[in-house]
Amino acid sequence: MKTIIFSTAIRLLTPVFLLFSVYILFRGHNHPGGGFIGGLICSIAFVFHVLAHGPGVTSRVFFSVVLYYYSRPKSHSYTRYALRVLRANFRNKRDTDEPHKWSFVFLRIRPLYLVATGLLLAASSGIVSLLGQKPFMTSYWLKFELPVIGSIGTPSLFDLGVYLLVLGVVLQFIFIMSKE
Amino acid sequence: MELLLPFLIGILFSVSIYFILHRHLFKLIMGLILFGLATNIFLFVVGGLTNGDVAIIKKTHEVAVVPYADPVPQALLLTAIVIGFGLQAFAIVLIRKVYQSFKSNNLDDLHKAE
Amino acid sequence: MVYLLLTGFLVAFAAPLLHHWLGRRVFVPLTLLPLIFSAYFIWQVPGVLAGETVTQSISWVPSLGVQLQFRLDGLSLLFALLVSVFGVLIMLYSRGYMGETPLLGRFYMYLTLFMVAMLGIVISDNFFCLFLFWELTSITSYLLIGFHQHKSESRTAAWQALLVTGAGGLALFAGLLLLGQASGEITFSGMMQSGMDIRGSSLYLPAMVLVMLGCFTKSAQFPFHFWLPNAMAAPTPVSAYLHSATMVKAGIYLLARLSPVFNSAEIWQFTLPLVGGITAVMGAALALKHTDLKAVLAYTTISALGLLVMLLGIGTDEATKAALVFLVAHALYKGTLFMVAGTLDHCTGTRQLPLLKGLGRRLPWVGAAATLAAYSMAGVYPSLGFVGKELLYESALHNNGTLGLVLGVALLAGMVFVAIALVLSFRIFWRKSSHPIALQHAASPYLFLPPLLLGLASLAGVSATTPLLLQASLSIAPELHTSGKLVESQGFSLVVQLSALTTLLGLILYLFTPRLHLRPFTTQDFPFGPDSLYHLLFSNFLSGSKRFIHTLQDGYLRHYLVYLLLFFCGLSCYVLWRDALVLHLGDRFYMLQSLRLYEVVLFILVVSALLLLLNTRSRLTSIVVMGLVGYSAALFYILFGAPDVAATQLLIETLTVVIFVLLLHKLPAFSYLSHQVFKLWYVFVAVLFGSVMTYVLLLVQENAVSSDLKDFYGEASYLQAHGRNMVNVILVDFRGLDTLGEITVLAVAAVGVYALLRLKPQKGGKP
Amino acid sequence: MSHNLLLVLPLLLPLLGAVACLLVGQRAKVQAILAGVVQAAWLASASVILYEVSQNGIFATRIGNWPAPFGITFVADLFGALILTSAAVVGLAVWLFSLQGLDFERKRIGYYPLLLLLQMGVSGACLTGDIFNLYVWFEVLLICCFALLSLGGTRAQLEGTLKYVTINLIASGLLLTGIGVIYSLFGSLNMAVLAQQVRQHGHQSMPLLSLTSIFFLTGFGIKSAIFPLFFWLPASYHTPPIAISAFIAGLISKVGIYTLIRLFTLLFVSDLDFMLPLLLVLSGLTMVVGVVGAAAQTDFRKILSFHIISQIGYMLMGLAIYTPLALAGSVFFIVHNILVKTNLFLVSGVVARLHHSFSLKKLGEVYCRQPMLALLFLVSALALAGMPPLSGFWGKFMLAKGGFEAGNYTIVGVSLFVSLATLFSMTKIWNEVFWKNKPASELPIPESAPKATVPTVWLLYTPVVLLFIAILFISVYAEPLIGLAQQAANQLLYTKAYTDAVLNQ
Repeated sequence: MKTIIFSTAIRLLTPVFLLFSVYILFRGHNHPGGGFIGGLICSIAFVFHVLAHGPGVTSRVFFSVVLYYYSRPKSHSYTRYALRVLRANFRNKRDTDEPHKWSFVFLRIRPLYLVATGLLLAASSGIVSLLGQKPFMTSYWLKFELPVIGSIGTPSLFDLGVYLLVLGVVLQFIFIMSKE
Repeated sequence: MELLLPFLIGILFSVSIYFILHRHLFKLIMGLILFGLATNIFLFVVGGLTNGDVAIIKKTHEVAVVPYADPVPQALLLTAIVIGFGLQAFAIVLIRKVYQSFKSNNLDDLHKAE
Repeated sequence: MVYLLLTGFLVAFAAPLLHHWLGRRVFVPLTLLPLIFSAYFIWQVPGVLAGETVTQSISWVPSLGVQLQFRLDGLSLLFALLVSVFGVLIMLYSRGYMGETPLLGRFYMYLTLFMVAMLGIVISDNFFCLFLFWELTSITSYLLIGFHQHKSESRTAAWQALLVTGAGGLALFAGLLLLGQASGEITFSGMMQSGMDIRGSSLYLPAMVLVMLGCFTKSAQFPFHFWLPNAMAAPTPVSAYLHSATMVKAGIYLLARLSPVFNSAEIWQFTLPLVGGITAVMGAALALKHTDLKAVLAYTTISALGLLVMLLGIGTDEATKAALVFLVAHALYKGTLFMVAGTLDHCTGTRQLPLLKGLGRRLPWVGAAATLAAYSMAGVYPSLGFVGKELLYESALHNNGTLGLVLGVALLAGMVFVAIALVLSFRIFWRKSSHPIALQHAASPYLFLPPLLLGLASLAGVSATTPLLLQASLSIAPELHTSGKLVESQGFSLVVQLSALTTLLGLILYLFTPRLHLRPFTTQDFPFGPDSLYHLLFSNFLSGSKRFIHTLQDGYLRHYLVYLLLFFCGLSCYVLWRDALVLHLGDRFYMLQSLRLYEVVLFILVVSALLLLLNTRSRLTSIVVMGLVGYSAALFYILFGAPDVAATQLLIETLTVVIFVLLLHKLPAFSYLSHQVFKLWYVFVAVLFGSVMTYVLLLVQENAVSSDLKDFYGEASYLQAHGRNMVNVILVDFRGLDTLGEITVLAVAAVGVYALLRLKPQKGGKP
Repeated sequence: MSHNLLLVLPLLLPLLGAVACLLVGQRAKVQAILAGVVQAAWLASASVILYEVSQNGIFATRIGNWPAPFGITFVADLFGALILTSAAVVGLAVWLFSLQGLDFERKRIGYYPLLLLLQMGVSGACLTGDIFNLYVWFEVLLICCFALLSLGGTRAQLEGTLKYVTINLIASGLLLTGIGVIYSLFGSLNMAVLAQQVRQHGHQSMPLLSLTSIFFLTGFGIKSAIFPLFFWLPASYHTPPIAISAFIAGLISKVGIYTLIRLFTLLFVSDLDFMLPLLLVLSGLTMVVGVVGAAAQTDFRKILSFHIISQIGYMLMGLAIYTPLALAGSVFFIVHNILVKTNLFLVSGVVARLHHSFSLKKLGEVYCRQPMLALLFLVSALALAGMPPLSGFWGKFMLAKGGFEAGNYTIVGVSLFVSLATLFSMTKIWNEVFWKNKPASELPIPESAPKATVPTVWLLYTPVVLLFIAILFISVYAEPLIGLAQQAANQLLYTKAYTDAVLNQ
């Protein structure tokens, strides 16, 4: 499966899929779609990415964040320090000839964290109403409508939770299984 | 189609049960998946088939225009499909693990723990 | 009384602790307890003699009628005194007998528990209160018989005793329930007063039979007697206390208690004397065959219990009195003899009769105790046993219906008693012997004082207990008019002649005993005896259950599935057939006209895919075809207006195929497994299940109703829930909780799969 | 506390606890603490619900604020609240046991979140008033059981789980189809509405209703392990570690029987003339087969597993007799059995931990070496066998009395025989494990086996003692629970209070 054309196509298509899945997620309340379908589309994008590039690459590209920093020497002002750190992180350029050592934090988003977050979001969208002495999962809607997305309320939050959870679950499956 | 589908479902059920009763592990998992599929379609058909519209309220209306499909079985079905997916995924992994652990694809080798 | 019992329980449970603190002196507080009991009951004697009854009641579980109701009348007091006075002596005796064992605390705990439970039985007025204590005595007896838990015969004997008495207990339970249901009363006193009209009830007979079963097992009546000799595996104080004097009398007590209710029934009048008679004769006969001291005593106990049951069955004035007198006499002398046996065992290390010789010189006090008890046992004037025997013959003579039976049984049993009494006193202690057995140690006071006291009581107990015995007989048979004396002295009457005859016969029997072929007795002697039957039943139950469960639960998943599918199909078919649920397919044929071509194509596609699936041997083909079937299902959903479902199905099918390919495709090739032998059978089951489902579906389609839910969602979905896609609104709002559960399932699947594939525990994975 | 919050707390607490456990990653100790907090809170919320229901009667909350047939309603009646509370007690005990009684690896990966989500499923199944929602919670239960049973992946576990999975998936399928049929016939999923409809014009669609009840009888019959459907239970329950099997064995099949009782008192009441005799026969067979199966076993846990089946028979018997007293007996029996069965499993775990075996042949001498443990076992075992005045006796008493009053003499006879056979098995364990001397050949203990230190043993004993106290409490102070059980039975048989609470908020 790891032909060059396939992997290149996948690399190009993945962001499109991701955008499309988010679109599906938010239009779901009025048109076919919703959290499940959105989450599944999104995860299928990643599934193909995993199939094309292997789980290691996918998780490095999409699910890990590397934050670079160094301890601020006295000579650097705060602004300068902040700018340098920002540049290092965003443009991925580090001046290696600097006297100080760069260190980094490596954050990996495990799929199970996504699962937990999704579950938490879904549950807390219901808990909101408990605070207002209403039954669990009573919906609250914003008074105004957003362009493209439409009206926003706690059910949308719930749907988002479903989306994240489905994504997390499928990723968990795929990561583990492709390592087997 | 309302008359044909029950028979299709019956055939699906029969085939799935036949697979489940097979002593080949691979057939067992296929049988389970087919069984899930059959129950899902059963749920869909028993909820009533409409050749009418989808269960979506049109832009121009505030309430749905009859005839429209009953959304309840669809919602139940969606839930059931996803639940079924979770269970089946687990079952597939389990069977894979059984393969590895027992080095056999014969279900009849699995009666020692009792 | 309640506080008394409560204190008893507390002290019992504290016994192990006390043992921990006090060591062997633990017996001091534990002897005090029955001493207090005795004092309390003696204090109650005058009142009860005056005809009063002491009652006490504590609400416990009123909604079920189970109350702690206690009532002390003559009969109860007699038994209570027996239990508590005896208790004092046994506690003292145990101090001498048990020696130092780490489990001494537990021994005292069980013994005290038993004592309290036994007291509970005899003072309970409520049926279920009695039953509670009844079962408690079974349990404590179990624990005490198995006290030497490392010996296999102790364990077996304990188990046997528990199962036999437990079975009887359950019969009793059912009997009491029925009795309560029939009479509407749940207390004995209430039933005596108002519930006597239950004789007409249809439950009367079953209740009586069940109660009798309970009593017979507890009191070791034929054919349930076999547990008692085996129970001699218990330490001797236990044998003396539980298995001769008190627990086995619980059945007698209950029979006596209920005899006013039951004694008018023919079956009662018939069964009790018969069973009692058989037991008495059999016990006496078997006693002669044994050489083990405790076994001999056990069989004579069985015989005596048989006599008691017989007397209760006769139920006349004299018989009742005779039963009570004999009961007390037996408890006293048998207790003494057991203790003597224990002392001999302790001092000489053997219980074999032929070995025990010429002990009188060296154990004079023990010998004295044995002799005193033997007097009573032989029924020699002026012992309590003598009075008992007199009354026995008198009741036999006054009742023509059962004259022959009672007379015969009494003669035979009495004869054996005399002989054995002679063996136990004269031969062991006083006859000169050229080879006297060596003593390991002398008897401590703890070992000979209690039996001596008890032996004295059995000799002197006549006058002391007479009023109480009379009062007790009143509470058994309130309508009987009794005179103030137990025995009307009639000079040299027939009764006295019979008594003398018995003694004479016994003497002759004694002289012949050495010539009886004595040998240790085993179950092989009676291949169809109750004990052998019990073992047969026991082992057959075990092996039968093994065979049965290995046939049923054979480890093959397929078989289990077939059972449950057949269960489902069978019941469904039965209901369909019973209610004559017929399809009206003919009315619906018109629907075929609206069939669209692509629907038919889809149908054919799926069916042929399934056919292919059945025939292919390639794993990859199977996976592809499965995917095809799944996608076709998605098409169905699209066709009938369910785009969300269709999309979900499509995506999920894709994922399933991916998972399949990832996990199962690359596995090494395994052998193809054919299915030939039972193929047709499985095809049948599969087709049956499929047909049932089809039929049900068609049937339900004809009876479907339109739902309110659909209308409501159609109206409310946009206006109240801000969404046009009803399915999605149901999923996230109307029935959002379903979705919460559903995503939980997914989350668990993720965790489970992760754990399953990643977790490599240490070998075995023990707890 | 408002009912809206109170009723969803048992659901939300374990859910949030599980989320927290997942978020902290693989730190077993943190997870353990989180889980413990949740267990305590769960027990508290369940007790408050029980208190509320017993004081103020049935109450409900409409999830999402949608009126009854359109949204999902959560209802707490006494029956559900009782089961929930006893589940919470057991949950706390099992959590305590897991601190020392489960290996580190399993605790690191998955044990705590899975256990918590399982409890969430139990809460949902006990409280929901919607039949499809019930199905969903049962699936949550089911997959948690899958995952827990296979957690660790030893061969025996895999084998057991595979059987469990296959049979239970078929049961779920039957339930799902049954729910579809119900929706098609009545157009509603709310159990209170369905109950009303069945009682109003049930007879018109009665034949189909009894047909539907077969789906549910089979489906939940499989989940509760009644006679010809129980095979998965002895095949799987003895395979996982005790900290897992104690909870599952103690609780899950009782949730199945809980649902059967709920459905057959609420919905499927139109064809009782056929169903009750059928249930009676099934209950008798379940009892006997279970107890006979237990007699044949020589493994501590297998004996206990088979006894679950026989006791399910008792619970079914109350339903089959269908009088308030007998039903109350069933309710009491379920509560009693949850506590006692879990405790016995935990005792077997402690024994195995100290003596490294579950086999009756290899064990021995516990009576002398651990007298405390012997006492704990003996009381629980006698309670199971129904010795008075322990808790099992009260259940047996109510069932037998109810059976006699209803004239079902045979089943009472059978049940009494079964209780004798239970006594047989329990004393068999006692004789072999506690009294017998340890066989000499088995004396050497494997070197690798972890030595049980003093704090370890203490922690192992604590949950057993906790449950022991609970058992003694409901034994000696039985009247309140019996009263509650009788009220619960009345609520079950006279459904008006239930439907009113759901529909007329």
